[in-house]
Amino acid sequence: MPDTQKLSFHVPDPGLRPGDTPDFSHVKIPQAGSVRRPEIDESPAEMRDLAFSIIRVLNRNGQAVGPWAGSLDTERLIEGLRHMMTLRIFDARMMTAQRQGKTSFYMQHLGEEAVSCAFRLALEPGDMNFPTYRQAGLLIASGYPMTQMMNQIYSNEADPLRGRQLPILYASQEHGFFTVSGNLATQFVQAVGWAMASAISGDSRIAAGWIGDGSTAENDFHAGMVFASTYRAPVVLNIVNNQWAISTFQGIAVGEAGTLAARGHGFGIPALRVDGNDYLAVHAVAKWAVARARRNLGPTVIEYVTYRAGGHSTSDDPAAYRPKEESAAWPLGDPILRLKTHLIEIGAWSEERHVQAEAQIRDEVIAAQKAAESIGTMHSGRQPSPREMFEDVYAEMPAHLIRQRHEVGY
Amino acid sequence: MPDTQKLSFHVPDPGLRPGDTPDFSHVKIPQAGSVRRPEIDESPAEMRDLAFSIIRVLNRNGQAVGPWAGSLDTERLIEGLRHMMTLRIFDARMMTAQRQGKTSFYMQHLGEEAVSCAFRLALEPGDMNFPTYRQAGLLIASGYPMTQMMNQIYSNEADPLRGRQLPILYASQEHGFFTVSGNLATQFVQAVGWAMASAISGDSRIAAGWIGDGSTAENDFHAGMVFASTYRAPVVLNIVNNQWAISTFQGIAVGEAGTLAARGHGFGIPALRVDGNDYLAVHAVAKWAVARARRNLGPTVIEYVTYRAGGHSTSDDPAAYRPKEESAAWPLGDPILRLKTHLIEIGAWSEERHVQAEAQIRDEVIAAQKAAESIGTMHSGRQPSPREMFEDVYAEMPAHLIRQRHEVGY
Amino acid sequence: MARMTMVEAIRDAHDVAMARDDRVIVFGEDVGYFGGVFRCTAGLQKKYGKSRCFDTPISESGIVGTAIGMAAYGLRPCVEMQFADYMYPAYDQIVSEAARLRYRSAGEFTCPIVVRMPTGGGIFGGQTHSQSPEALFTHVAGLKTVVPSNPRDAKGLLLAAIDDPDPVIFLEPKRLYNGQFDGHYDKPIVSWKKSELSEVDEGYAPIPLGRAKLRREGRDVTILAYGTMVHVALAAVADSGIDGEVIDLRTLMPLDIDMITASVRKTGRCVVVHEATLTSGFGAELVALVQQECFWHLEAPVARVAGWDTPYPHAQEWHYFPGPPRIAKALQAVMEA
Amino acid sequence: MARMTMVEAIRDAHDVAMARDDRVIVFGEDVGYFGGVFRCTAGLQKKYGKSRCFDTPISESGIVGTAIGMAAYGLRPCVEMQFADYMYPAYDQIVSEAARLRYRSAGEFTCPIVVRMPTGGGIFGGQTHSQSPEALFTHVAGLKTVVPSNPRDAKGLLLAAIDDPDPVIFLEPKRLYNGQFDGHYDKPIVSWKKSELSEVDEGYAPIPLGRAKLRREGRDVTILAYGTMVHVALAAVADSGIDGEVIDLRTLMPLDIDMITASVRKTGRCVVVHEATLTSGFGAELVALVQQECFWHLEAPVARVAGWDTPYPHAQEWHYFPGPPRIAKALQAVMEA
Ligand SMILES: Cc1ncc(C[n+]2csc(CCOP(=O)(O)OP(=O)(O)O)c2C)c(N)n1
Ligand SMILES: Cc1ncc(C[n+]2csc(CCOP(=O)(O)OP(=O)(O)O)c2C)c(N)n1
Ligand SMILES: [Mg+2]
Ligand SMILES: [Mg+2]
Repeated sequence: MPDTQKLSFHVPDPGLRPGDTPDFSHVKIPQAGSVRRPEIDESPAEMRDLAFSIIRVLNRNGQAVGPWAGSLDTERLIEGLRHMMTLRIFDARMMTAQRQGKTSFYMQHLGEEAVSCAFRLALEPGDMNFPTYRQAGLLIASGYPMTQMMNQIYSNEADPLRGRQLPILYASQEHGFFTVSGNLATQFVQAVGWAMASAISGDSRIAAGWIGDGSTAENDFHAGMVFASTYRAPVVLNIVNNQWAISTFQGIAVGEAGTLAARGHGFGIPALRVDGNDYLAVHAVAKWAVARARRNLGPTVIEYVTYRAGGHSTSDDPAAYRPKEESAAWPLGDPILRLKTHLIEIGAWSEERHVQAEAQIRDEVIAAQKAAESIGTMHSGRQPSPREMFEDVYAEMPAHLIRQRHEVGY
Repeated sequence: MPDTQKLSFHVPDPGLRPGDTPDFSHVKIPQAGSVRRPEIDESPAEMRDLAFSIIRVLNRNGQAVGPWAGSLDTERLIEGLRHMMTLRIFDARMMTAQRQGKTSFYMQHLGEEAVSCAFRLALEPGDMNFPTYRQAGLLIASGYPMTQMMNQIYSNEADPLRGRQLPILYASQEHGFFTVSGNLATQFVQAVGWAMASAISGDSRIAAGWIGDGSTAENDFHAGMVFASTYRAPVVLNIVNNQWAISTFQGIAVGEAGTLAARGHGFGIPALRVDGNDYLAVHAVAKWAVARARRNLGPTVIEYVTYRAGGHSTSDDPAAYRPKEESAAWPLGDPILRLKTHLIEIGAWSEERHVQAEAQIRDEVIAAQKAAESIGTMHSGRQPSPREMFEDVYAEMPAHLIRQRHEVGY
Repeated sequence: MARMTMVEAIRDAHDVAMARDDRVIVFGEDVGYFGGVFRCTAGLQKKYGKSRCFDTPISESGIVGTAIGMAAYGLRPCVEMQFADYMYPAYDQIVSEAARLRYRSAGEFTCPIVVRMPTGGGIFGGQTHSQSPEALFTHVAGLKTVVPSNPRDAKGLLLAAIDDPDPVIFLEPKRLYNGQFDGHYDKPIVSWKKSELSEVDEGYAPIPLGRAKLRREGRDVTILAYGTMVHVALAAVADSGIDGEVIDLRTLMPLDIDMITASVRKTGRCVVVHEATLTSGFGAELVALVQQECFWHLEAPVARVAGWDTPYPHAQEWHYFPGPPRIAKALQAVMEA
Repeated sequence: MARMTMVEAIRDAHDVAMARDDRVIVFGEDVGYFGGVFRCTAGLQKKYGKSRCFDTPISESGIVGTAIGMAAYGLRPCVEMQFADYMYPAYDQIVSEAARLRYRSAGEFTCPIVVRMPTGGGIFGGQTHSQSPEALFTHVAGLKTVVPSNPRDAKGLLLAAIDDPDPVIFLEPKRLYNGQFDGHYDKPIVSWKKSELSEVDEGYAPIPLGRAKLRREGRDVTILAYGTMVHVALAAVADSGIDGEVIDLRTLMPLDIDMITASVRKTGRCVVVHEATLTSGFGAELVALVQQECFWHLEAPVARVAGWDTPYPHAQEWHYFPGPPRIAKALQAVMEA
């Protein structure tokens, strides 16, 4: 019998829009320390629960609690705090630089600093990240010179990418930072390929793939999962769920389906969900997954639950599509504040030292910026030669490109 | 500390190759009747178990048992048996016809007849299938004329597709059979789009997407899952796991990850696994999923566990990559034999009637074949005009195609 | 008659199409609530509801794939790729499916969809926000390819594209969205409202696909262009003082070969202009056709001015862009040949 | 020196490359245990192990995407698309990633991969086993595109492609895999072993990319062809009695424009031949270049003979295929112009 009921069309909706009062009561947040820590060789089928919870270490009082605590010593934590502070100040200055017309475009990490900064410390030299545009913390935390980053952002004469690439789409073989693509998700499966290559070569280096919540909808997310699963590639597959993809909330990518981490289950890949604003939790989970990969136990999916506190990019104003105060209402707090509180709580830090550190870092960033600007910015100073436009299309310039280069007069 | 252990590369392997003795002891087969039947509005999170088992109705003795039994009356079952027998005889004749040079290519359903034949009976007129090349049972079971199918296979003058399309890539709006693509997986997301359109239009018709085990690795599988999940589209997403994709066993697509059905979980889509060689089970599960879609409860994933008993196509010889006797060792048996046994068991059928039916169906198929061959085959008789080559590129033929057509002399 | 920017005209075309035909459905990334990153669909969700204008997951293949299914159902989806540079994941669905649905099913199923996408450079978007992939569509039988150069055409052609029974690729030069642009990037931006080309017919007024438009009569040389390059070509003509005849192709497939042929036979010279990379660009096809149809009238080789055969660079944008000086130089060369 | 079919020559090239360079890795759908549906990789898994030659999931994007990652690591992946018609899901990875890796990272990362794929018709494969998508690659800066026409070249060019520091698209005319074919489809198949072109140099003997090969000297007209069409063009020359000069381009990008120019300047006439659809095919680029470089030497418009602007049909295959009669007709027309 046909059921003659009419179908209706469902479109997920964040519910709250500009003017509404933000409300995150639907986000279930387990207590810090409450989620178990499996052995790294535990079978994926035995740890499905971890995709539906949130691993957290720092509690409200700034104490590190539970089985995931203790992956870093105090010195490293202070270092981590400085990385995050550096990234935030760097971002703020570059946002301003963009408004001043010194570059065409910028994307910041506001609220998400812990994810890339803490992850980086879990890697070894030689490991390779395949990042999106929102993981500059990987560079900061690995000591990549800020002036180089700014040279790239300004597309000036010293830009290591010779002015060819959009700002912030950095690349550094040495710092384990694969050339960032403007096309979403393509890097996710490339990371798997790199990891496969390492395994094929009997190497011990591993790879990390990165993707945003919105970008998990892209097809290459699937390709990455399939190949990682089939060949048990030594790769950590990072999903940064910052709740927003430009103007669309994560429900458009996730449906009302549970979690992005759970996508790992269909591939037999263990999947962990972690408080992305908890530096300690991010590091502990990353370390676990990295060890698993390095022990030849295969891929791990990690979903970082965080919040994009700023606009998508300098071209975006979130006031057009979400409540203004939503960012402040985000229940997982601010990663810098939380780590700072923890360090103070354990007596390793103080408000004064924080203020001092902030001033010092600001000076460092400003110095870097001055150095970069003394070379040039987008529209002033020394810029890369138009000749650069024709280089690196191929290893050797073919005749037709030489002719074209001559036409421009170089 | 870097763990200096060397990585090694893992490639899944079927283990058994030509010359080895087939062994399916790793395939866990639950008893018929043992898997529960949830309410159609049960929450997907509550029925994850169903993706890791196999729903079966017919037991070894040919009895229909358990909560999924009883979805069809005896008359319909006999009809179903005839559909499967028709498909098998049709296939056998076309395989021969291909060897005789009457067509360029053919793909058969040997061993998988239950899947498409039983599924079709769960649909209503107006519903739309987006099939692969291995669901001709959908046409047979909906009364599409066999002569038309053969005209298409022979690319003769009466070919409804005017000789343009590879054999067996049928298309029939009226019979709810979307034009089959040569490109794998593209139809999976199109099915979701059709279902979305039905919901947008306040219609009551639903769609069914089809895909093979190997093809689930394609990117558009993901696109289909994402859109079905986000918009809760009224669609049944069918995965036919016949263990092989040309020469690669299902482990290459699935990894050692559990089941293909479980891929639904990451999308909050309920996923059922069913004995694809059990006509009753296939129908019962299909009916459940169709009802769910029609009640606006959204998509369902169904994985049919079956076995490709023949070669991939007429261009393929499986003796090159799998043990010869593997097909006979397949533990879920033959769908026709199993339904026949059941019908005999319940006293609705007999060996004599079976032999009779077989003879009668063979006559029907032969008559259809004669009718088609009286028009023409691939290389003899009446063929479509070369003029047809230029039609239907666009609704209206543009000037440059008219010029090109004139050049051919038509 | 109202004066509109190109964005407004595109929005208006959507609005008119949706109002007159329930089957018209609009979707894409950020297209629903927000109204598109270039605002081309702003207001549509509010007016027509979430069932007819909605946001999608970031999956170009999913967008085009579902649109194809919807078209097969009987709807008329008009979808947006956020940038043409991001259409590649959908390329399989466009080429293997949309383009061949009618052909392979002998008309049992058809695919009346429109795939809109912003193209071209001029916004310092670098290699992934600047591409002009028209040649990747014109090579594919079964597709129509449209490139408007002004608000008036954008509206009329989009209406025709939505009505069209076949899949239409609708390329929108993003540099023209919010203002006129003639390639003199160092001059201040000129509002569309100052141009007659921003006078958009009210209501339903489609402009048929397949007809080019003469933008400037001239006797010396025919210039074939489309999109942004029409204006750049006009500027080059003005700058060079050469009496160029500028044809705005508007539709690349089907192509208005008659207007092209008549013009080149008259002028005896031809320069083809586009922003996409030179090699295997659509300009190659135009040259091939022109030399075939007008060989005995040609007094000089047909010249091409196009993007260099490199990815679109970021900082060197204006060295890459085939601006008025490069076109003027080519005009000169053709005149002197 | 051994006589080989094209399949054997390709297999041999793989073998030689894998033996001399550990970094060479071969994979694709059905490529491992079975050795490929056309058998081009048969025996490699057995010889080099599952880590260096393996089967993949059916995901063209995954195949090319992982190959890119492997190349960035330092390996030299040589992958197979089962048919060129199925490369579209990988097109984004090829165009947006492989082609631009070196450029966008200023050489920090490079992409020495080879993507092999069988192209062309002649096996009644219908619209999804017959395509020739070379123009979709030649338009993309950063890619090299190679099309061998015989076993000898197939081996040498594949070795060079694998060595190449940049991504190479390697198109294999499937109609030539197992025997010679000159377009006379009604004549019996001629074994490769009867042709000198099947004499393949032993061991490591790469043939540099970017050099065309003169297949037949002639005075009347230059014929530009590649892949299967080289042989069809030669047959057309024989059939027509016109003294055609046949150039086998071998590499479309970079193109041996010097040989082309010299020949056309000599003959004054040119016919361009390919199997892909006419409009925006690579032939358009060739015509554009020829008329640019040889305008004052041309005594007739450059003609194109190509596949019709339709999908590749199944039953009408030989009406679609640009066989010797159509080429001969074009030669005649060009001579009479
Ligand atoms: C293939 C492709 N499609 C669309 C875009 C445009 N785009 C750039 S960023 C973005 C949103 C990504 O959201 P998410 O993955 O959540 O990352 P986030 O920005 O939140 O870090 C979109 C749609 C693109 N860059 N590439
Ligand atoms: C995009 C694409 N890639 C590759 C192929 C070649 N191909 C045709 S069928 C097939 C195997 C499909 O296996 P599966 O999905 O398991 O379906 P089955 O044949 O078992 O029914 C392959 C690789 C194709 N048709 N399309
Ligand atoms: Mg996000
Ligand atoms: Mg299969």
